[in-house]
Amino acid sequence: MADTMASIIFYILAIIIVVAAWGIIYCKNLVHSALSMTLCFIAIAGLYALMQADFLAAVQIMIYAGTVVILIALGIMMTRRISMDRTNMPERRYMIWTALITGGLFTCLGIIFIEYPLASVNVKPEGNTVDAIAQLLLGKYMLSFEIAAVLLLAAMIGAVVLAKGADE
Amino acid sequence: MTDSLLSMILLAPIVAVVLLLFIPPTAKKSIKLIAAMATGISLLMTIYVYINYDNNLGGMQFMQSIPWISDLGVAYTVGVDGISLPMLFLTNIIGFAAVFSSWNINERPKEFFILLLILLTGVMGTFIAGDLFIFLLCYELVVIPIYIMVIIWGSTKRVSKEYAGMKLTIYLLIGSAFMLVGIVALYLQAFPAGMRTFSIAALSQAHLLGTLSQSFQIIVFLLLLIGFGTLLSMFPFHTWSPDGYAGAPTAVSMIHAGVLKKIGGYGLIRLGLLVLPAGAKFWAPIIIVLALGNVIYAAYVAIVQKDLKYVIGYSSVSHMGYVLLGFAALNTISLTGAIANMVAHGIMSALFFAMIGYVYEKTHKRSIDKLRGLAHQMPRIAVGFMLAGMSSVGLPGLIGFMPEYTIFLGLFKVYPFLAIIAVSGIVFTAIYILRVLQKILFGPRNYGFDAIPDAKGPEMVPLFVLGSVLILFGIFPQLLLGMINGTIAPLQSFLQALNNEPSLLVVWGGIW
Amino acid sequence: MELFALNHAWLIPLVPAAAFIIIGLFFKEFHQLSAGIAVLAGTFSFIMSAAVVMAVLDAGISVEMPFIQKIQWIKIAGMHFSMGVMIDPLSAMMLVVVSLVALLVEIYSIGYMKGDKGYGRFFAYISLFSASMLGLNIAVNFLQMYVFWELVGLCSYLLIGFYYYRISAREAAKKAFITTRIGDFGLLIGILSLQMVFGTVDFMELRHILPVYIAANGTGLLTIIGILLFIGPIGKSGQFPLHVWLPDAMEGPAPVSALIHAATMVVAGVYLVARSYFLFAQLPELLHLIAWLGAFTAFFAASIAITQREIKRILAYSTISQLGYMMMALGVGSLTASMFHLLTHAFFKSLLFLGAGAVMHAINEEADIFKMGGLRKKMPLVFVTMTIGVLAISGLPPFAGFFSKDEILAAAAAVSMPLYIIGTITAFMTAFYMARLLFVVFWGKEQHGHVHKTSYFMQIPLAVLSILAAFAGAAGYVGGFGDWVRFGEAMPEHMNIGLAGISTALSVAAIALAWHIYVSKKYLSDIIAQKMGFIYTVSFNKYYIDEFYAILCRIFIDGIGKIMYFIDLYIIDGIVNTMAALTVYCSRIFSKLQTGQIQTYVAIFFCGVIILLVYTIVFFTKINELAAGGGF
Amino acid sequence: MHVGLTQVLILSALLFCIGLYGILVKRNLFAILMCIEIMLNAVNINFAAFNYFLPMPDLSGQVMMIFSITVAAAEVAVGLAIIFKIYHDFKTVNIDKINNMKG
Repeated sequence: MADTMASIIFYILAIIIVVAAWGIIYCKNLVHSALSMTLCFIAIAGLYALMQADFLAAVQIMIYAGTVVILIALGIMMTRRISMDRTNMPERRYMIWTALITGGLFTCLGIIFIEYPLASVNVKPEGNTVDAIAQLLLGKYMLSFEIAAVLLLAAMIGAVVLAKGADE
Repeated sequence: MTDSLLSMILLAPIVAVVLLLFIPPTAKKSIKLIAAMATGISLLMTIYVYINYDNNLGGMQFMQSIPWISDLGVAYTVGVDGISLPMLFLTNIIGFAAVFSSWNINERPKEFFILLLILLTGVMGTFIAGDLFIFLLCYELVVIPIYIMVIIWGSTKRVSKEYAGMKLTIYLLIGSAFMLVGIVALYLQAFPAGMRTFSIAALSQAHLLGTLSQSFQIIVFLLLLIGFGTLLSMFPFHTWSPDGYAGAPTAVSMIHAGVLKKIGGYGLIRLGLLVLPAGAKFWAPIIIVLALGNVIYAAYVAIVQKDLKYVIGYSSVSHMGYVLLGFAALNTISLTGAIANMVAHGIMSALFFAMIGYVYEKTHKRSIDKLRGLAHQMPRIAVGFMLAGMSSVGLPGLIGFMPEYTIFLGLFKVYPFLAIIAVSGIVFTAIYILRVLQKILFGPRNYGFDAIPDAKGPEMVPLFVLGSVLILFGIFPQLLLGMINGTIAPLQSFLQALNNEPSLLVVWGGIW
Repeated sequence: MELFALNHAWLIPLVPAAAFIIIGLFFKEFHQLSAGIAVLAGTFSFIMSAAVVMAVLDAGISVEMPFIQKIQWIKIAGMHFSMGVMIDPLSAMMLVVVSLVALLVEIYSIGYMKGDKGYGRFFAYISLFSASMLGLNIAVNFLQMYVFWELVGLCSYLLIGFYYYRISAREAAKKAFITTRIGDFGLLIGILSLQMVFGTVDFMELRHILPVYIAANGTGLLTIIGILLFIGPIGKSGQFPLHVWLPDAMEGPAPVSALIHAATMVVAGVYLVARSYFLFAQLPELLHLIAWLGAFTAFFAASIAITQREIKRILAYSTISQLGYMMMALGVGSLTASMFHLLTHAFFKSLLFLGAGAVMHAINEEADIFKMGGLRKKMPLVFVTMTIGVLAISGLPPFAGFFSKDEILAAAAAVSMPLYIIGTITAFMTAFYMARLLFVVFWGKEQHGHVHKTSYFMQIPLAVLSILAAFAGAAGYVGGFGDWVRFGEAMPEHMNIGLAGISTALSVAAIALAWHIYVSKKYLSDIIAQKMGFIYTVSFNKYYIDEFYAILCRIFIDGIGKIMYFIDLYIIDGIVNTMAALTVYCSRIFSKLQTGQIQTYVAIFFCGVIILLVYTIVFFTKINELAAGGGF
Repeated sequence: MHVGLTQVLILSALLFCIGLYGILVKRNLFAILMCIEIMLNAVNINFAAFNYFLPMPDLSGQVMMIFSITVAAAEVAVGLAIIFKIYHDFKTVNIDKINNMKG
């Protein structure tokens, strides 16, 4: 990300991400929030692409921007509200405290990141990452990969059972 | 064969538990038969071990040791000596009797007998463990089944069974927490890292190496004293015992009063005295005073009780005082007496609770004022009561006499005046035991009980088994005392060396 | 034959014990069979005992040179005890007395207990009692004695409470056990002290060690041990102040009263002192105490007996009084007199009890002597035997009591005049109340039309005992009892004619007085009672000692017990329950933190994260500074 | 301005804090679920950034992202199912009304 172009793209993406994320919270309508989240996720995918994670960018768009958002939207629909207005109101009571906590957290993190910068060295060759990831997934991380598969299966069954109700 | 004999004794109830899991809960008869057979097999093997134990040789015999967690120095070690073998025998005989005394349990019998067998395994394991880790493991195995059994099969009288079960469990767990701290400290202190071991035999040598300083022994012994003292219902940590027994079902009362309490005394001797001799010596005066509290105070309280189980509950507190006295006198005679008294009290209190269980089961009454003239309708139960009662009073010819005499003699050598107070306990014991016996057994016929049958069939087994042991060891006390003494007598020089250690009294005197 | 008897003397207690086990386990329901077994065992014991006596006489076994046989009972480091057989004239005499009276009582009971539901049980208990008592007699050491001492106590408890369906019987049994238990407490401590001081409780060993010990250490500690040991006999032999159980013990069947509470068990205390006389003889202060306590008990019990109305109660107090005599004899140093009186007393007192039992049996268990009356004609044999008994106890020549009582009084007179005077007054009172009993029961108005016939089983023992009561004294006197049963030097057999004359005259006077009051009614007893007023009431109510003890008991047993229980419930348990409640209360407070809102938890969690972060920042800065400053 | 690891990390921290803020102030379970996703993504950005900027011979960081995304997907599925169940039982998705665990 040494060149200026990349820097500009990064800042643009960053602004989109932050604004979209803020939109999720700010929107009073839950559907708007979901749309805003899609935007956010796509922007993040862009960020990944910028950081030489092109496969992940694709995954991000497919899974997050596609599946997850659709799932959530579906969920919102299935709770069968007539109007989606004012479904997503923030609780004013907690705002100050929450702002304090999050602000504090951000400040701390910021201090740490700025005060103790890590060396930024890119040694990886540019190009297709899919091969390398496949090598890793089916080699070094074989077991984790299988366990993830089992986890997904369990989640699927769990979701079905939970949503359907075990006794029905 | 002889190596794994103890493991087989331990395993027999476990195998029965596994078998029971596959038996439908409705097959009540088979469940009870399997439990009876398992305990019977254990008992027979224990008797074999008891007969074949060489008193002259003494020490640990029938040892078996398999390394388990070698990094921590844990090994599955079992073995018996003259201290643990009588306790093992006691456990098995009471376990066998307890199964038969629960013969009429019809509410969830499967669960009941499974828990009972687990409980017995735990207790047995505690007594024969040659490894502190196994000891703790088995001890913790014991507490939980008891809680469940009290809650489900208990009875509510003065206090609810939930309260009783909770009190009992919490007391024992708090006690074991202290104990655990002490044991871990001991483990860490006794040997340098890399050589650490849980082997009790090795730990018993640690004080000779000088790794256990005197102050360390004093502190750790105090922790153990609180732990084991609570278990032994040492005054003032005794109130769980009457309430617990009152709430518990018969079999649990029998095992608890008969054997479980004895883990306290056993632990004090095995870990307290043999591992931490200086600590034992230091705290001995305090133990004596508290033990006198047990003997006299609990006897007084027993005198005014209205519920049969409470009388016997307090009576067991009182008798445990004798055990503590025998322990704290710290000489071979008194120690022999203390261990023998644990056996004696185990047998008689188990018999007592079995009889009370029958009476309660048949009449649904436990209040002394409401029971009267049981000898008319239930002569056999009356015989059981008389045997247990007279043994409790310390009548020669029954098991209770010689251990008490031995304790008194040992105590007399050290603290003659306190011994006199302790001996006065025999009068109080006579008062409360006779008061109960004459009120419930004798007196005019109570026609309301005419339809109630006497004990018969399997119900007679506890009476017969426990009663015959009561008389056998009463007439031939050498059978018991000889075995214990075979292990205790070699400690003579060990105990004599203790005379140089300071006791609390000396330190106290120094302060003033 | 002699050797056989001695070598097999251990069978004497063992055979009745076996009878107990056999009857108790198998034949309790077979009445005749159980009685047969018991009598058979009793006969065996008696024959063996008699053979032992013969052997002792023949083999010249003396008090100094007893025959001893023992086996190890317990042996552990620092402590060992034996059980065994010790035959010397003392124990041989006791053996024969006990086995003879036991046998006669068993025969008597065949008739007396007829029709009772607990027939088998009765004979089982009696057999157990004989076994224990005989075992006590041949004890070789204090522990063996204590063991059997307790066992006879158990039998006494069981037999007093034999009619367990009667509340009075069960209370009496309890009282007997507990009261004697208080005595046993002292005895046990005494034995423990002996064991501690000398390392042994064996009679023969102690006998050899003692003189050496006394020479070295004096008698101070020994006196205390002696007092402790003596507490046992106080309880067992019904000495003041632990005598209260004995009159109540009459709740048991009459044969039991005769055997246990007159002839044998209650003299165990006397026997114990006699057995360990080698110890007591060294302690003059203690002997003095024993003598005075015995004399006081004798007088005190006699003064109660005068006013009692129940026949067995009178006899019970008389027993206490006679036991006091025996103690007094021991106290004044005459073991022979004491043992002699023990022998004769066993015969005439069991005779009196059995007779009383026969009387009560005949008239539907009526106990009040003033409701009997005029039984002379209806029960001639009982009347004759009772008369012999009364004359014997009153000390009229030539009956047994005369000789033994005279020896005691002579011995007392030799030591202390006041003791002699008390003894003589007691003898006078004894003669009076026994005559009163005899006259009231057998003379006067007939109050019972129908009288049950006394069975032969009951008559034979009465006859045998009356012969013994009549002649045992003279026989013993002539036969050299004093040579035989003695401590130290043999007692020369000479009669102090003066003393004998005085006591005989007093006895005759007492009987005459009783005749005037109760038969010819010259002085009416009621009027005398009224005139005596206070004294009569006090005596009739047994000096209110029972009531006093009841109050003591209520205060020191029940009262303290209640206080202790209160402490247990509300202080010890109170603390525990308070702690538990406190825990629950705290958990209530802390559970308020659980709002059920995940957001709250998250917020708190992140507060923690921030704190950690801040800490890390500060700490890392410090580390960096240190690193920069070359701190590492 | 030169973009380095620090900038990306700050971006991810900001995203994370926004997500946290959302979780804390929102009452709607769906919104909360979304915010959780945002936070997960912030973490994923970190993975990607570390993998990109730090001297690392292979793509382990990206593999971790794959696992993270897998878990996130599973979490969304189960979470949605739970929300349905809650909606079914409580007839609301307002988290304030669902406080049965309140002590």
